[in-house]
Amino acid sequence: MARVVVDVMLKPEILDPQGQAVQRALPRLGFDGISDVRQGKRFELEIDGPVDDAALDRVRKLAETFLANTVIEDFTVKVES
Amino acid sequence: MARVVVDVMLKPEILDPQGQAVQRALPRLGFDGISDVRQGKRFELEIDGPVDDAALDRVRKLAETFLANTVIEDFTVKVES
Amino acid sequence: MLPSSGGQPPNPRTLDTVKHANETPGTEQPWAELGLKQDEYERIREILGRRPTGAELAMYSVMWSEHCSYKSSKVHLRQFGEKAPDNDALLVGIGENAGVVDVGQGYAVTFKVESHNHPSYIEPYQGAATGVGGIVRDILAMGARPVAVMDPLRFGAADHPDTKRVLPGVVAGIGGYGNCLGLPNIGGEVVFDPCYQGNPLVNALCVGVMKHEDIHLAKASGAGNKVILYGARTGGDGIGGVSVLASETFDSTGPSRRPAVQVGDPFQEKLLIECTLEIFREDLVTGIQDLGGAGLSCATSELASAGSGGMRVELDTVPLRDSSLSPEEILMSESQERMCAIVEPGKVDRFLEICEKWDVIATVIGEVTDGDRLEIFWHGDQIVDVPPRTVAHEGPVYQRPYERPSWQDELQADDAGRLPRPGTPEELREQVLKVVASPNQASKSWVTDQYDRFVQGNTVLAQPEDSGMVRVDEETGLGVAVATDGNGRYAKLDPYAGAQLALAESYRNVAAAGATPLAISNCLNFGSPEDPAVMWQFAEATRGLADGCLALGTPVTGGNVSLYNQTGETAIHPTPVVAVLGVIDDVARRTPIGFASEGHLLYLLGDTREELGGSAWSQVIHDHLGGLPPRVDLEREKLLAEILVSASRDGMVDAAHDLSDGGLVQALVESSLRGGKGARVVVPDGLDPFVFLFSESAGRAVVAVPRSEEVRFTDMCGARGLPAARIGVVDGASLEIQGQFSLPLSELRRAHEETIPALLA
Amino acid sequence: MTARPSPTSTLDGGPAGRGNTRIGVVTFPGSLDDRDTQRAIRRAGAEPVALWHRDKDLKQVDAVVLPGGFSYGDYLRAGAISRFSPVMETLIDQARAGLPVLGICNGFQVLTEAHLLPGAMLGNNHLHFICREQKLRVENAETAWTADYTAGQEIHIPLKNMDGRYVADERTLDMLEAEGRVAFRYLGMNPNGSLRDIAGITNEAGNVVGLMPHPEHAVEPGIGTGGTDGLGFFTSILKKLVNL
Ligand SMILES: Nc1ncnc2c1ncn2[C@@H]1O[C@H](COP(=O)(O)OP(=O)(O)O)[C@@H](O)[C@H]1O
Ligand SMILES: [Mg+2]
Repeated sequence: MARVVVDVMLKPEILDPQGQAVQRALPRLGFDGISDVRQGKRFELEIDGPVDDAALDRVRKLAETFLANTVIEDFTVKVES
Repeated sequence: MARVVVDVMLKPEILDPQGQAVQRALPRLGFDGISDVRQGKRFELEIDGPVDDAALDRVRKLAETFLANTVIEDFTVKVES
Repeated sequence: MLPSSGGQPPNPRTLDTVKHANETPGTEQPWAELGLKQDEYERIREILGRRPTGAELAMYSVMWSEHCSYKSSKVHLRQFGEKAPDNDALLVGIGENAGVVDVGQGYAVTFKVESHNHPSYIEPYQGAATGVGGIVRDILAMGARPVAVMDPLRFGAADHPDTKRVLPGVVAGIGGYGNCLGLPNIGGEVVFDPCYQGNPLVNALCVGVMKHEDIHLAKASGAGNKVILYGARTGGDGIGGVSVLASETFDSTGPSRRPAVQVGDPFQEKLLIECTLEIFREDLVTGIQDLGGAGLSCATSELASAGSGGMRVELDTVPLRDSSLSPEEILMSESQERMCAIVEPGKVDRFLEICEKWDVIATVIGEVTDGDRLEIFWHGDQIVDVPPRTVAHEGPVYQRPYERPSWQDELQADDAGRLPRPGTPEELREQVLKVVASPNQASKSWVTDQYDRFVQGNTVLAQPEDSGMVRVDEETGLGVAVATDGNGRYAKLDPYAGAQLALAESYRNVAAAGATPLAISNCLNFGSPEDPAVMWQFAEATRGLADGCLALGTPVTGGNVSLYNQTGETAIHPTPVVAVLGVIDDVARRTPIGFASEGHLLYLLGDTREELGGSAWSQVIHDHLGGLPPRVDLEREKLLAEILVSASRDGMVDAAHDLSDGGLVQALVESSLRGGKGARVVVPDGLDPFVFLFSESAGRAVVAVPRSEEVRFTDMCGARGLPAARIGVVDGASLEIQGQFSLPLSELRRAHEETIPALLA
Repeated sequence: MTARPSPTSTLDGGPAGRGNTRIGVVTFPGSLDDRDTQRAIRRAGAEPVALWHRDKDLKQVDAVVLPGGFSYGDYLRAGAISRFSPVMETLIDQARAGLPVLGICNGFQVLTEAHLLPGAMLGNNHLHFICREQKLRVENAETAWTADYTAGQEIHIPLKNMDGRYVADERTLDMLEAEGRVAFRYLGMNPNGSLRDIAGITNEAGNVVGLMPHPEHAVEPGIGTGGTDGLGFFTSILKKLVNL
């Protein structure tokens, strides 16, 4: 069994209220030197069987049609070592 | 400027209904072979200045006190290449 | 003040200044891509006496889009003004962000319903969420504190797989945004019909309350006054989104054609509300406008157009989220959660201070001038120089051809009265169960439980009551009630009558709760205006609504038109949604729908005829749509409403429920389940039990009358000429139709409440 | 009582109530039920005092309520950002020293994030916002905020939240049970997947109490769910403070 990770982030041009809220709170917490924060989702999928190209293609398809809404979000798929 | 990523996931013993909902939807979408799904958060922080040990320590502190609630969540910090 | 980041310094080679436009009259311009027609482009050139600059072209194109200019609907909407009933209650009429109604005791109420149909199909959550955000800012801009929202919704077939994607997203979006703003959701609709498959209707309504003296208008006056943009930074999302998206037939095929949808930030909007209310309280603005469709193009041109002078704007001072935006993009961006205010110079500091208190970014971006032009500059270079009225209020007006469709006669001839009816009491019982369990008639609590209906602590009635009601004054108990209704099936059979039936039902719902109907708002959802058949439906519906409002004495205070709701050649059912606002002197006197007191007598008010065209029964049992909708009698509706309001005021009724889709049996089931008490009902002599239970004759309600009030109540109905038939008594734990069947409430509850969760689980 | 819904009337606390017991209500950016809570306090006969998140000053109030809402949009986690506001710095110290504090809904979430109460709040297990009339059992009628109830009493008050699932590790849960610190339990149905049906808890001293349902929305007949089962929270604290 292997783990594939899908990261879903809002597209750069789309407002990210969550990331902004975190960023605005940083100075109050005494953290400076962080110029931007964006918050997204991380999905950890446990895959039965080999993680070959076909399997990754299927995960990519899943990300595109279901995990992310590509109107507003980008995603990346990677195998976790 | 460099990017540091903080991944925050629910501890394994905590129920993750979001991940479960994704998993339950998979057969309907025609995806099988995925035995478990967990959903967490991904924070992308843009750091001014060098990402040295000191900077990473500060991010770790931020994650521990703020980005994650360690009563229920685990986190990892990594520099993105 | 918070820092404002201007855009990029000008690139002299690409910046299309007014000067440059004058020098290069022959430059090719992308007017067609921006949705303008050849003659519209020519007219812009004529107005300006030269070719428009890129920024001017951007402004005209969004402001002259169907969504912003109402170019196809304007000629019909005029009737709402021309046929307006005399009504002292109307303080601000059509044309402002929302109409304002006097509700007494120094209070004024503003309300409006708007559509966010197209974005909600592409991105259900954000599309619906930003729909709520937009209507709330309209209400806020009038000077009011928003106090409640409602959401009339329509989706494709309940069991269609795409409904499973769209509905939960829309509902979560409306809840996610409205709940986060602290606005109770007090009502709405959930309707399923295959005609909405590729075109769900997401309409959103907001109600606001203010004192008369707090009314604010969207106009810029007083040369030297400052123009302040405040709220969220401007980003590249939703450029031309709503306006362009909602202005042509939507083609859902290619992902490449998907235009950007905005992401809403309800937290920012909540801050904007509190900040703006504090600014009103200190009387710091002379004019104010929200930013919605067409963004800054709309706000600046409308403010300037409605005001007395001109306006000068330094566009590079606009705080941006993305510093690479071009001036055209800044003008067209539909970034959410922004407002624009006109402020006297002496009040600017205090204004900015209040914004700072609420962590709201505020920037002086320009000032009112004594000229008559809207002038916009980019790092010192002039890029816009236009007469603002030509952008905002004098857009194109079309007399679109319309024609009664050829199939209308055939549709109306296909009478639902000819459909096979239940032959035995057993069959009747089965059909009752089937109808109350059908998606359209089933309980919507799966949806409405996702909305906060208690926040603000003034909610008197909310779903599943006939109308939503909120208290306005804690001391006197003054309150307002709102209901929204629409029935696309009726409107398809006869758009004129359909619009009046929507009006009548909403009016009746408000009265059933004990409130006196005062005024209306509406959202007209139709297909493409370029189709003469659709245009005929639109013309008929507006005529019906205007005539109906005149007859009922309830003026139209405002509303919204959503056209191009169609997939390919197929338009949705014509769907006029009508919201009626009513007032009640003391909310303690409100009438709920639930049968709660054993022994109270049930009276059916109004006349029951055999009217099954467009009915829930014909849809559920026979999947049929044909014939004529129920007959409209607005004088009767008025009388019924008066009786319902008097009965509530004088404590003669304990419960009241209007009759609409599903007929009497639907009302009996809902009232029994709501109050937890059954009913024993007798079919009046001479009435067919099936017709008695399922006919959808308008102008009816069922009421529960305490025995002690029976004589007083029937005397009142008799004296005023309203038919009132005693049909039974509140009793037991079943719904029993004597001589026909008996249905335990537990069985009815299962049938009524399990449908929607099962479909969406 | 002032009546107009104009925003001024209650945000400054309004005119003094009958008693001179002063109960603070904190407004964070995104607080929603602050004005309703002030109304409930007034109905109980005490004087509500508006507290602002940016002020460390608690204005010498006798008790504090952290109201419901979506402070900071609940964007990171419910209550996570508010917990670091200036007002909380003072509040955390004073609560540890015995100041009565009630956290309702978002306020409860803030109290767990601030570690004034153990455990954490997570998204409802069904993933939806839920708004309903909820039946609760008052398990502990000895806290500062529940003395007007009797142990075992069943009450109905509105529940409305997105992140209402109470979780803590088994050891903490066992400790809470053993020490009688489960103050309220859901009855009828568990609306969000909270462990052991926990609707609210108290700290060891009984001065800090948090719960998800909304007592401030059940204080007037005919409004909201129509009942007045929630008023006891506010009369409890009033009595306690008057009898000190
Ligand atoms: N989307 C919705 N949002 C809020 N309330 C809704 C929604 N849909 C239906 N409701 C409420 O459910 C109840 C029943 O709806 P409906 O049967 O359409 O009412 P009616 O036929 O009396 O107009 C009403 O109180 C209505 O306001
Ligand atoms: Mg009704």
